[in-house]
Amino acid sequence: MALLDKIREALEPLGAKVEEVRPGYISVSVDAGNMRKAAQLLFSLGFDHVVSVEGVDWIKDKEIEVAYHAASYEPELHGVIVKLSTRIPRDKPELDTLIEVWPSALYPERETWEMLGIVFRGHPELKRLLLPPDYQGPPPLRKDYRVVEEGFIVDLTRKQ
Amino acid sequence: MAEDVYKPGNLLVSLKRHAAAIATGLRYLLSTKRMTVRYPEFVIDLGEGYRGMIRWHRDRCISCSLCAQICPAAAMKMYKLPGEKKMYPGINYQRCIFCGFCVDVCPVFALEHTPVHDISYEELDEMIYVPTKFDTEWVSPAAKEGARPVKVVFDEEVGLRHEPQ
Amino acid sequence: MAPQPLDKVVEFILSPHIFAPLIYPGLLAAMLVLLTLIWAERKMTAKVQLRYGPLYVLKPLGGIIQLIADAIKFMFQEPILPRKADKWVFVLAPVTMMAFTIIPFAFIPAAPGFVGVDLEYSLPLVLSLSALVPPLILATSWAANNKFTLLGGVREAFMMVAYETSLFIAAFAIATYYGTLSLSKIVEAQTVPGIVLNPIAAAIFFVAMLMTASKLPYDIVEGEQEIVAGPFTEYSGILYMLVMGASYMELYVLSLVFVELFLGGWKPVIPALASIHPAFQGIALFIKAYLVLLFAVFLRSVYARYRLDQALEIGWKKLFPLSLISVVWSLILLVITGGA
Amino acid sequence: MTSPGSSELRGNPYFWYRLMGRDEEGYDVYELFIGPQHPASGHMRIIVRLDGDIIVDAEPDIGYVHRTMEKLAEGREYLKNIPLFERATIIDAANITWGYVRAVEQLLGLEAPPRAEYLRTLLAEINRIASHLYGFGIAGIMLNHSTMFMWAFGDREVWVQLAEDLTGARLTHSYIIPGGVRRNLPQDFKEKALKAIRYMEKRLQDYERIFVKNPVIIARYVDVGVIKAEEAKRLGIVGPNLRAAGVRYDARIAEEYGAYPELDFEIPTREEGDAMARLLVRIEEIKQSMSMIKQILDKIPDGPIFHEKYYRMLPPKLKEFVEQTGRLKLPGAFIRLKPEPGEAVARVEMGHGEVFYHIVSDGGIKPYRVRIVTPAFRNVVLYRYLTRGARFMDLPAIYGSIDYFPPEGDR
Repeated sequence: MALLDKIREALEPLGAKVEEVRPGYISVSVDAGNMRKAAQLLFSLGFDHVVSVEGVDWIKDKEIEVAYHAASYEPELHGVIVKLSTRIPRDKPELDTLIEVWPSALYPERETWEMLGIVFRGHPELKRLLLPPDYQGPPPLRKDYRVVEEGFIVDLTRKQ
Repeated sequence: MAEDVYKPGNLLVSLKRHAAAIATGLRYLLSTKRMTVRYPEFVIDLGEGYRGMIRWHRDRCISCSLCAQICPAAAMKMYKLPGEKKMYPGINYQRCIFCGFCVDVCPVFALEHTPVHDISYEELDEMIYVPTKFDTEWVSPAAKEGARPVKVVFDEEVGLRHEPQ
Repeated sequence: MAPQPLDKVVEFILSPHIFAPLIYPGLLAAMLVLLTLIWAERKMTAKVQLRYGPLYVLKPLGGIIQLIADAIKFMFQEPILPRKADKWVFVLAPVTMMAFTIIPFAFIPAAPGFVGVDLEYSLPLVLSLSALVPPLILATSWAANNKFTLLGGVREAFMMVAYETSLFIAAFAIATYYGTLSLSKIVEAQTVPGIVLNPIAAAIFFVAMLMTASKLPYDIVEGEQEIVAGPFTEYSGILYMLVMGASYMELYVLSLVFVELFLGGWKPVIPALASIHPAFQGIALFIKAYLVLLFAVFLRSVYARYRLDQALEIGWKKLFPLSLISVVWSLILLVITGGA
Repeated sequence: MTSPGSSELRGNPYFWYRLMGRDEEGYDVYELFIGPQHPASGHMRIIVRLDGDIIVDAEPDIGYVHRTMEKLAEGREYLKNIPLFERATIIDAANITWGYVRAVEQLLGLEAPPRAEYLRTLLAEINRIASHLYGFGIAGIMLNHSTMFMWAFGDREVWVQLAEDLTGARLTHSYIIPGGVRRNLPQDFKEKALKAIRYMEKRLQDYERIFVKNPVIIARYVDVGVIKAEEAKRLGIVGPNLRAAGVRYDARIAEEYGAYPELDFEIPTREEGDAMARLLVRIEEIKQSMSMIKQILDKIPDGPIFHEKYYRMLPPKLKEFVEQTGRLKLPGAFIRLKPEPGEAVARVEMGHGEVFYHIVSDGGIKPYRVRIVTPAFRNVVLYRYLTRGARFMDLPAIYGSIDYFPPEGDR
């Protein structure tokens, strides 16, 4: 059975939307409450580690998409990445941690907490990692934190 | 290669390894190879193709501003100078990362790389090249003060050889 | 017709009691060793590593006076006293350390009959004096009141007990064979170099010497990758120069002892040289000692650092039993050959 | 000579949580702050808690060179991000940007011509050797073996020089761009590369004598910092550190990108999982890379180095220049690449391990979100895992052996 079908069969009972974005890149989106179950199912299918935990701030939808990219060290699953994602409200970004399923999510989850302000319930170490310990501003990877890029024109005629 | 070679051996093996390490050290102690290029006395001739300081030719420039738009470090900017109709590019060497995108995107060869790379500055302001300052030849200060140019030659025995020219 | 008092002064200076501790093999020679040895160490390491090393201070001679430049720099640097340090100990310990490395020169014979104070027990005395340095390193580490110095001090304490025992036993093993504890008599009695008679003792003495002076592969006390500079972390300026110089001085003292115990002391390799002028004998000792020193510092470019527990294991489990074996070996030799 | 420490604790990747409260439980813990400015730890701090000589916990405190790359990338056009990401791992610039370019190419629906793929692979392998040599040198100086440090950095210069001949820059090549590469192979490159390979082969034997087989190194590295396959998989370790634990995984075989499917190479693995195994895997990889460079130079096909779609936009005069000099000119339209909305992921094997990119595009000229996961960031957990129960002096040995590169971890 093709891998995609296997994943469909396993995860669709949870109400997951499974699609193949590109060859070797499968996207699975579930409700926030089903994340852990979906993760466990993916783990049992052989996806034994998390490559990345990240958030995408869809500010227009007032939602944050939290995505776990899982992959496998097993030779038959080489070259496949599964994105397990969920959307949670922007103003109350909370989610259960998945480090029990994937210990490799430990540091990426910590980083996602720091950069997007997503609280992973049950994570033992939600403290600053990359930013200075006394950083006060909004989570920097949210879209309402703006970085101003300079223009490419300097007008020296207007000086003085 | 036997698997257990990289394990602690018995006294004899270990003495042999000690001897081999010391002998290798002594062999290098007595050899005449050197890797160092003694820079202020010798300067490597980088030759064609090296992405060094950027030379701008005012006469060729068509003020298309592509170079300023492509600059990933915001080093290259278009300057509007008093008394000039057109805008011309200037560069801020505090920021330039020598990626060479500006040179590659210039459609009229107004920008080109020079092999000069060893310019130093005393003040930060000197590193900003407005168009009036930008259109000059680059000269390596070491070369100007009589450093001997050396050429890098690949060599099987010493890796890189630096041959005086 | 030189005036009488000047003759007296020259005679006074040339008398072994003054000349030995102050000029050779003592203070002046030691300073020369210090200055050139560190340069040679850097130069040799650079050579192995395909670099140039110190070059630009007196370029025609390969930068040989680099260390003088460094010393001047240290002299004019501000010696910083940490606020929480025990100031008296912090300052006095390096000074005392240097003193204890210099005093042994009074007892080390430099040529036949040429020694500051000729003692029957010069060997144990010299070794004991140099064994006074490690406790002072402990003192510096405690006085500086810093986490890294403290760890360095603990390391020194562990190392000290591991090597001193083997060092003493190895030295006594060879002395047993000669039947004397006087360095001059040991040299006189050596017809065959000690290293041939008792290579085990020589090897142990050399390794323990490296441990004493914190040279690679045993520079554990300074372990800069973990503990910055060990006990010397807080030192700067002239005090830093003293603590760093002390380990080289110790190495010099021990290598003189090594040469006198195992390499025939001042006896030149070509005996004819000695008959030209007695001074050649002193020079022979110096050259031998210097070669030993060069080899000891050369090892820096070959080795990495052992771990503390591994060094202790080497000290207690390998050197110590071997040193006992070397004593037995000496006794057997003594019985077979009937003594020197 | 194994490091002491409870094996029960070692087996469980969560054990440090339980150890967090050790102070209150009555243990005496000596806390040391190693770094961020320290001879052994560049730009990062390791908070070490010691019980005697045994490490209770070594907490990596990273972020001292964090440059907000993911955020900056959101504000810049696709092309401009290449020199930015390069700076995460400046010693391995080709590999780290290749992942990004692959993801962008997927979004754009572009494919580089075969010759360009070969040239990318060539530079990637040169970079891999240089990166491993850098790691070697750091591993050497961590144990105070200054000769290894100088030799590795000196010999790295040979490969850096090769990369310079190919790209015009020593480290920040910005060579791989969407649709191809920026320069063609220089005339005498093959000859030079073969000389460099023969030289390196000789030097590796000397490395072996003075460093790898040196009894001091064997004492310091064998059975130190052991991680076995099962734990490595759970912790998501990548690169040579993973392969030294016996897991045969490499993005080059997993993703089959570039010219790798056409090359004959092996993925070296070892079973021991200790510091020595990690070192040996890297040496073996250097040898493999050199064999790959030889193959590439033999097999490289002729043809264009840049995608037709953009090459066509160049005026004839510029095309002529490109043909003559082998140095690519970029069309002005290239500044504002505009992919379709969607997302793409790409993985590339760097010297340190696998780098992962995830790009979300909203159809604009700038990426909506770029996620980079660098190998160093994935390996940072090793500090906690490997050092637990080790002796304090094992810390530099372990640090050196895992080849951690702080700017890469911090991004």
